[in-house]
Amino acid sequence: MPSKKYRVRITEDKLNPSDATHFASSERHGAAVVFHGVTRDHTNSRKVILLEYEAYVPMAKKKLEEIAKEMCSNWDILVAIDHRLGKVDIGEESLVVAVGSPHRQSAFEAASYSVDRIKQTVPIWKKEHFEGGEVWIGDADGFRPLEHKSG
Amino acid sequence: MPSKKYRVRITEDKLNPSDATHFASSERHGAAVVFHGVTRDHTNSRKVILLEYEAYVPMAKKKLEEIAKEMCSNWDILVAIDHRLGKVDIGEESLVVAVGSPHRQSAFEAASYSVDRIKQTVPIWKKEHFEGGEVWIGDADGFRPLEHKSG
Amino acid sequence: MKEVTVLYFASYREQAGVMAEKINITSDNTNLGELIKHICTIHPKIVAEPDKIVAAINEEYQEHNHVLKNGDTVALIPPVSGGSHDY
Amino acid sequence: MKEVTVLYFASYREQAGVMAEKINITSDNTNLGELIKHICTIHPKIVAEPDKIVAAINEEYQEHNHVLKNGDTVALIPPVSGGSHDY
Repeated sequence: MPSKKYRVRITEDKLNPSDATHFASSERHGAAVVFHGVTRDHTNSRKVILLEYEAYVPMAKKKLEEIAKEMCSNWDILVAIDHRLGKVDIGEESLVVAVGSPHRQSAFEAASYSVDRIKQTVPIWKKEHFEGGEVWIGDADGFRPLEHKSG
Repeated sequence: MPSKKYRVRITEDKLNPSDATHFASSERHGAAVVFHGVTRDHTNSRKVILLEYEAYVPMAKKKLEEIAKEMCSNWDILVAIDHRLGKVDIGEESLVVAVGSPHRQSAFEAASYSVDRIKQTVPIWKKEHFEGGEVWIGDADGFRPLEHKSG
Repeated sequence: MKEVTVLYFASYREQAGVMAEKINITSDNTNLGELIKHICTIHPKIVAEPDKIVAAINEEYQEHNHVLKNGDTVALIPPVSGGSHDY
Repeated sequence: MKEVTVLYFASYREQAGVMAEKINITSDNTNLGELIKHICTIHPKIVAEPDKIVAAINEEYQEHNHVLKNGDTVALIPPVSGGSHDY
């Protein structure tokens, strides 16, 4: 048993899904579910050249930790969340979430939940560079920072 | 775009989740969900030393291909399913399913569905070696080979 | 007369003490269920009710009323592994 | 008199043309909403309705009626990325 049930990283380096999976694994566990969020080559019909991620780093880290902690209190799991910043080429991961659990159902549920929550509250932004321009991508509908606010 | 949307492997070698993820990835995709089924160190309170998998190989391969094909017709995804045979040490993968998709919801749904179906129909058996004995593990309730039978 | 090949896996293989064997069928309309009952008589150590044994013919699951043909490969399929036990 | 630090990110940073600045608050009971309106006056290029701008104080999201204290760090938070666009 690791001493801490979750691990959160924000980094400019290429993400390493195996490392995240390893953190979330345990000899008690029969299942691990790993989510990879990957840079796509298009948004609707626009061809994307690369993406660039910016974060309010200390707050983003705090929010990711809150999400990981919440997951560990709702399910009997281990969690690793890695988010990449800076330029991310097409086909590379910007987000990796690894969830290990004794049973698969909680691993699937927790992993899916984490991605929803990350999109709702974590201050990380994405700039799309496409042919002929660039634009900040935000999802005003998905952004719900105050909904689950505690205190 | 790969020419085939799914790939199925049954092997005595250690599984390689990165390779499965790579197969299921595409520049069109924003999401990949990878399921790892891992050998646990216990069943209920019994300490497990190792597991041994046996298959009716040609039929297991056929059934895995049917499942992968069904997944690709239900969702816009790429699928890689790898199942290991023979002795599998604690903490090693016996099953890896990688699903790549433009959006995460279908990746989560399809991956979760595949594991249920594999347990219902694919002729692969597991022998648990524990301290003082060994036993074949079957799940009579989960085994539903004829339920979705076509034709 | 027909001949079928019967395959045994996992617990059935160990209980029958054989991996594969040929079995002759004398009646024209013998179905899978009847063959399974016959097998359980030959191999009394197989721990399962004949009615509940699942089998595949030529790599496809079939109901017990399925009639056998000459040259069929019949596989007795114990409940598959995993289930709620592992993940 | 109070002084707060204001941080700008992503689109707001580019529109304001500044990453961080100090802003003085003269009234005792100035709340977050009033500060945001003031910021939008100083930086008219910020493309958002002041009422709808989300902000964090000391790394925690707060409602617009939250009263500011001396030394607070206020971050203007554009809608976060991803959403349905990417995965």
